[in-house]
Amino acid sequence: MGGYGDVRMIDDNGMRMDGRGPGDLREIFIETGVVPVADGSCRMIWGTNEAIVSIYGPMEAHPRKIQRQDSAVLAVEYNMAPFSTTDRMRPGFNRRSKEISKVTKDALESVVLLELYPRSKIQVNIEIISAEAGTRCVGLTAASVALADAGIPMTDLVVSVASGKINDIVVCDLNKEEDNYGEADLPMGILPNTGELVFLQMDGDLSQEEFKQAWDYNMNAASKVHEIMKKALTGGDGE
Amino acid sequence: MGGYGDVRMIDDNGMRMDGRGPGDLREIFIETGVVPVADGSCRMIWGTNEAIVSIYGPMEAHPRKIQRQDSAVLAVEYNMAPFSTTDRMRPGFNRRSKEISKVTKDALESVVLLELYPRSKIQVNIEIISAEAGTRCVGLTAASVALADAGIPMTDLVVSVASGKINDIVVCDLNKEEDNYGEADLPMGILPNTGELVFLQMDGDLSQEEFKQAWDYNMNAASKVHEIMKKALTGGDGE
Amino acid sequence: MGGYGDVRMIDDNGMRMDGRGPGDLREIFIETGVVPVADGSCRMIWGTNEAIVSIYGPMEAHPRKIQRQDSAVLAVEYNMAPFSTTDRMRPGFNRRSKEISKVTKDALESVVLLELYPRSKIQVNIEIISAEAGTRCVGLTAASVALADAGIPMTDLVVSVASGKINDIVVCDLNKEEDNYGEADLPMGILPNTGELVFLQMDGDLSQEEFKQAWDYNMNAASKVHEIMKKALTGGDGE
Amino acid sequence: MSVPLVPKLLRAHLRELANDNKRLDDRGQWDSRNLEIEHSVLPRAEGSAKVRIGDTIVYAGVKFQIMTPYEDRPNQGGLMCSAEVRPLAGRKYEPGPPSAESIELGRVVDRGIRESGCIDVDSLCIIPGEKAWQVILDLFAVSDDGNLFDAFAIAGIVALKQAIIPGERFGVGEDSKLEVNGTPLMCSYHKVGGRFVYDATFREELGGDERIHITLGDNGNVHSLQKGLKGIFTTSEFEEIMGHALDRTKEIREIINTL
Amino acid sequence: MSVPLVPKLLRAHLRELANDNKRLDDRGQWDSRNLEIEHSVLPRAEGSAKVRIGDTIVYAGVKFQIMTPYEDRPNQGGLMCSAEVRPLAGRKYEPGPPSAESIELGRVVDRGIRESGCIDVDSLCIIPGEKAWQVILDLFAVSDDGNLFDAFAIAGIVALKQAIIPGERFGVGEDSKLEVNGTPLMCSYHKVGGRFVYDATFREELGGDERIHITLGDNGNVHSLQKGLKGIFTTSEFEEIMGHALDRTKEIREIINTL
Amino acid sequence: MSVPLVPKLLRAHLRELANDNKRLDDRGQWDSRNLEIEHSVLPRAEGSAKVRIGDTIVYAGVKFQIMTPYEDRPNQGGLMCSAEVRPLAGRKYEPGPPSAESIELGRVVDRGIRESGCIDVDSLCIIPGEKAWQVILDLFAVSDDGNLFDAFAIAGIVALKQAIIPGERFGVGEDSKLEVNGTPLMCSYHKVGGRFVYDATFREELGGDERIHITLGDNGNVHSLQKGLKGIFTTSEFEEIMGHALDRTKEIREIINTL
Repeated sequence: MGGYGDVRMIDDNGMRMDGRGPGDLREIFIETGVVPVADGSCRMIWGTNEAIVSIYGPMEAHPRKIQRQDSAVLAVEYNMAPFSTTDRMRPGFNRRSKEISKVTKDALESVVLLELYPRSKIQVNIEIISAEAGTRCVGLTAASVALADAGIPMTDLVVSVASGKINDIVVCDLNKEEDNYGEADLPMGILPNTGELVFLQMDGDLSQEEFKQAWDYNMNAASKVHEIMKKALTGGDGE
Repeated sequence: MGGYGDVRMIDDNGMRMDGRGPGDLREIFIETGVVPVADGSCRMIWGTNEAIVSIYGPMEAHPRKIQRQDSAVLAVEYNMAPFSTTDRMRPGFNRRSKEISKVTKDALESVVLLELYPRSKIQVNIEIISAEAGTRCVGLTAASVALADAGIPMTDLVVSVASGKINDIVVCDLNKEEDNYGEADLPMGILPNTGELVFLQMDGDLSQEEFKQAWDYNMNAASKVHEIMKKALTGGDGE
Repeated sequence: MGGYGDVRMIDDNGMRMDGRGPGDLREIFIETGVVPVADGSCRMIWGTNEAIVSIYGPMEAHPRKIQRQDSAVLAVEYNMAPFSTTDRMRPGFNRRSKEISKVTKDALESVVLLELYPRSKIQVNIEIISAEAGTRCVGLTAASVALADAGIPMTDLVVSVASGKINDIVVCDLNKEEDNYGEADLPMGILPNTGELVFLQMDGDLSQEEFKQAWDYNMNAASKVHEIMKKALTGGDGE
Repeated sequence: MSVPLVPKLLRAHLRELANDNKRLDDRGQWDSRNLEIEHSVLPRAEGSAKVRIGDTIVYAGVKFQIMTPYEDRPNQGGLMCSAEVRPLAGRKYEPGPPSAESIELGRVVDRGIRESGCIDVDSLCIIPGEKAWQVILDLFAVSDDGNLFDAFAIAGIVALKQAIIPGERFGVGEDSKLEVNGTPLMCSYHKVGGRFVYDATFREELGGDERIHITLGDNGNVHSLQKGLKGIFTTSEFEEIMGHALDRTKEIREIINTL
Repeated sequence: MSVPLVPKLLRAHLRELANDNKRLDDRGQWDSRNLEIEHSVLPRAEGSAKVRIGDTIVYAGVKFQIMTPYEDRPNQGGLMCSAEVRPLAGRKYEPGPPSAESIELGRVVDRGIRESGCIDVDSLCIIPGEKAWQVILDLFAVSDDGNLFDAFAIAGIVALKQAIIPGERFGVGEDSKLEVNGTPLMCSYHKVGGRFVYDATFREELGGDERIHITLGDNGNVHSLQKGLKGIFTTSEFEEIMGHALDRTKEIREIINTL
Repeated sequence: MSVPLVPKLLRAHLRELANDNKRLDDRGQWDSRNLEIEHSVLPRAEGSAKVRIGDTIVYAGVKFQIMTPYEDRPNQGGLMCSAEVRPLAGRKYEPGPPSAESIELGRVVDRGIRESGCIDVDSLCIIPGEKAWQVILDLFAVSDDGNLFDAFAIAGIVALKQAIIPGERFGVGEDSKLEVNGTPLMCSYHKVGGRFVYDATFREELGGDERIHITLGDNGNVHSLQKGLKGIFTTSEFEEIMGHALDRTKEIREIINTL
């Protein structure tokens, strides 16, 4: 969180530099079946973010010691491609990617019916091809679409959106420039049918009131993203 | 071994800068049971050294391929905490720690009755929280106390002490400043009941006569440390 | 490939700086049995290159998961000793060595009768003790001699030689100085009894005509090297 | 009291207890274990603390290094926070590269402190563009009986508040106190037997579901959140937790401020 | 068509097909699958391309960094080529350090481009001995249905030919086009059922033997060769392959030059 | 003679032999195997040696690099000693990161040479605070039939004594001989069948207990000791070993000094 309060990112009418209102989302496009050799896949464009997700499985889990007798194991790899960022991202071990892989796995395990596939493994690969702000939300949302595309039973899809704060004003779905001057970031993973949560992170500085506003923006935005996800899964490409 | 002979660390009466005579030890304090979740543990303060040791086991050794059919395996991890030294010690792989872990394991395996626990594992974790000179001696001595605290049968405790040379004079138990100007270091691991050895290292420059003097200092010092160890194990804290 | 065309490496009579003609090889010496503890071994000197190869096996392959039910596995380690090069070669992981290990393994697997030894492993260790140009050829050739020395059945030996281009002239078996100014390198692995290939690499710039010339030089040179190999395996040292 | 060791039975046992609104150690849902805080305990560290919560024991140590400021921030020093959970602290920890769990642990504690802005990185500059202080906070677990997150967060901020910048040793001026503006504190909640509890023990963690970590600043502002592990929760569950965290961080802050 | 999954049966099946001069997907021995090339597809890369050959899909992205020239080559920048095949692209790929297979893949594609001399490293010098551009070509697999080598080689040269040196962003002059002199291209051949075929699918690779990779320049010159995997081949087999590669690289080069 | 391969039987067999004061290869308790020393054997090294003790064969090679002296020692160069035991030397060695055994091996040989002070690091300074020579001694095992420690120690000091500092190649003056003051030498003893023997073979190591390594200087001063592996020994056992080492290092030193 940079927090340089002297750059004006929102005008007097509450409009943002890219023309969005405080609660508006960037443009979103979803496409399934983009990795022909996978059991399920999804490509999601969200602003200038682009993620590709492939699913392999359920398949035999090996080596044996990772098998669970009463459920499948879910493995999640979140990674940013070297050309996804302005300065090249060096391949290899990265603590941030490791943490995002883990919390994404924690979120997806909360909805996938793992107990249907004892001793097997479901592999979820999230690759960020182009990064703006909010790649973890794009990755998690796209992963739940890809799992649905692979026909893996889930209690619900997961919609992940983030809100934040710039110039002391709470807004939804920060783009890259807003994020550079942003003062907080609250990404959430929401089950659209119940409003329950499976994913939550936050950093920065939010008063309790600002926090509630950001929470509400996310809840509202989740419904909109959910519509696009359903469209992508049931017919033409979502947009 | 620095070997800068021009700094006087011992006065004309054979007294050292911290007031000790040539054969005297620094102050020692031992406490057991300091890691509540472990099967045995020990905290040892020796001068400004401080080590904490925890023991886990005997427990099932896994993976299976490390099991021995006719005895337990002993695993030893010696490590210096990042804040244990004047310049921060970077965490991670370190050849010195690896070697000390190995020779400590070699020493402890010589006294622990491993054959009583086939197919199991005893884990010994030595953490140096604060380092002066002589951390390997503190670690090995504290480890044998912690093993006793865990009720692991041994033929004897191991007392580890070092003597060295400064200003061409052999002295026992070098402190940090002495070590900086020291010309030799002879750490030994002694079984107090028999005077036998299970650990021996040395580097620097000692004539055969100096070497015998250092050896004798260590043998004498071992008895004194042994008393403190016994006290810590059989009642009040040792000191 | 350096490609500095302004240094003259070949005189007007087609003679090279070390006195060789375009198709001539450097001096070669082969000796077997140089690693007494191994099941087979070979030392090969080729110009200023020197390689030592040891063979262990066929022996039980472990861990079990690397075993193949219907054949042996062949493991190849190609490595350059730290003192083998003008600037010291740092030990440890190295992409070039990894690739050469792999293509050498691919070549040897093509001739070793692996199916005779199900579930077992044959370990081939190639160490370059002194490096001039062409270490991968020396390593592969020496490895096939060492396998024969170990009594491992093969359909044929493998002879590996390279030709290249300097000052726009195609020549056989570049030495180090020629290689520094060389414009291409074509190493091949040839079965001397049939003229078939099991190994092929090339980099640089060769016209189709130059390429054919280099290919032919290698084929001719292979027969000469083969004679030395046979001598080393059937009696006195080859030279 | 005999506690089942098999996770499945442990889970069932914890659910039964929860139905009677009980916990394994007879605490109430929102009660903390005994909390002890000591400072200046590590002779080689420039600031240090030891925190004990029940049978969970941790150290924090602060060290300083000289760094070259990043090109785009020539007037700033840095803060680095590293958490190591080594085999010392429990039989489940193994040596080797950090697990995903311990990476998460370190990063969540780091964010809570960093994002509160309590360390003013501008104040760490020595010569703009050339030299600045890097503050390194090392968190070290001695005994893990659950809730390492809160123990680390408390030990970390206490160690920082005690820290002396070793100007003399590095030949850049006199020793001086590290400026720390505020006392960010974390409260962690685990879902055990179907409902969230505060300050879970190791066994409650073992037989529980998701956990939520909240870091709040002096004025109750939110600086860091994290949900970990498999599990689903509702907005109202979260609001209840947040309410408790607002109270509890105040209590702990008072203890720290009177050390 | 049902294809056996067990490698041994698959090998036998492929041999039968080969005896009838057929392939799994009814292509002829020297036919390519459908080839699609797009460029400028990655918003954050300074040059990029996407290549699809049948169900094999890859990206290539070019990034630039400022490097200090090597002491013995003060007037030269550098070219680095890196190939990652991550779990995304197929169920056989695992995360972790690169396998021998992916190291070979990256190095073979790298050598084809490097040895052709199409990137003039002297032109990358900014200040002799002090600053030069390093061109980094990252090859990235999305879906591996065989013949990643050719897909990477095509995507790589197309991305380079589109690349803009970001002088402004690095404060060293204006943006400018990266000079690329020539279009080196690779053709790969796998021995399947006893004879070489062009552009093998994943299943043909699985049930096949050795492979040969040939990189040719604009004038038909050879820049790189590689034989991989267990297998024996003859000079005349190689000559037949080389003949095909001379024709096919011309065809692909024409497609690229009219993009 | 048939030697049991199972460690337990081998141990029993070695004990029986020891009771008759015999060894597997009919040597006496304090006898060495045949020792051969060659120097200047590695064309690319600035100093080198090959040592053969029975069927144990090793090389040592010396290389030089230019280093920046450490801030607190501006007038000193450095000595680095690295021991690699790669799969070449025996079926028990595996590629990959160094094992605890080979780390110990390298460090013990290193300490013997370093602590004797035979390399005067002050003499390696080129420009105080800026440039100094780093001497790198690489120890390399070809065949391990036991007692690599002594073989490495002998090869190491012989290679150093032959080494030429390559001033010309690095553009810092003329080539010159590396100054080496003294010939530190190691003797190693293994407890086999209950008593210590000198220069154990691989099989004696396999069926034996602890080992002790002693490095002595020209005047009989002790420079390095190490006890390795599980086992207990007495002061009088050690004194007997030390007595032998004093004699044996003198013998080997004479051989080296007449090379």
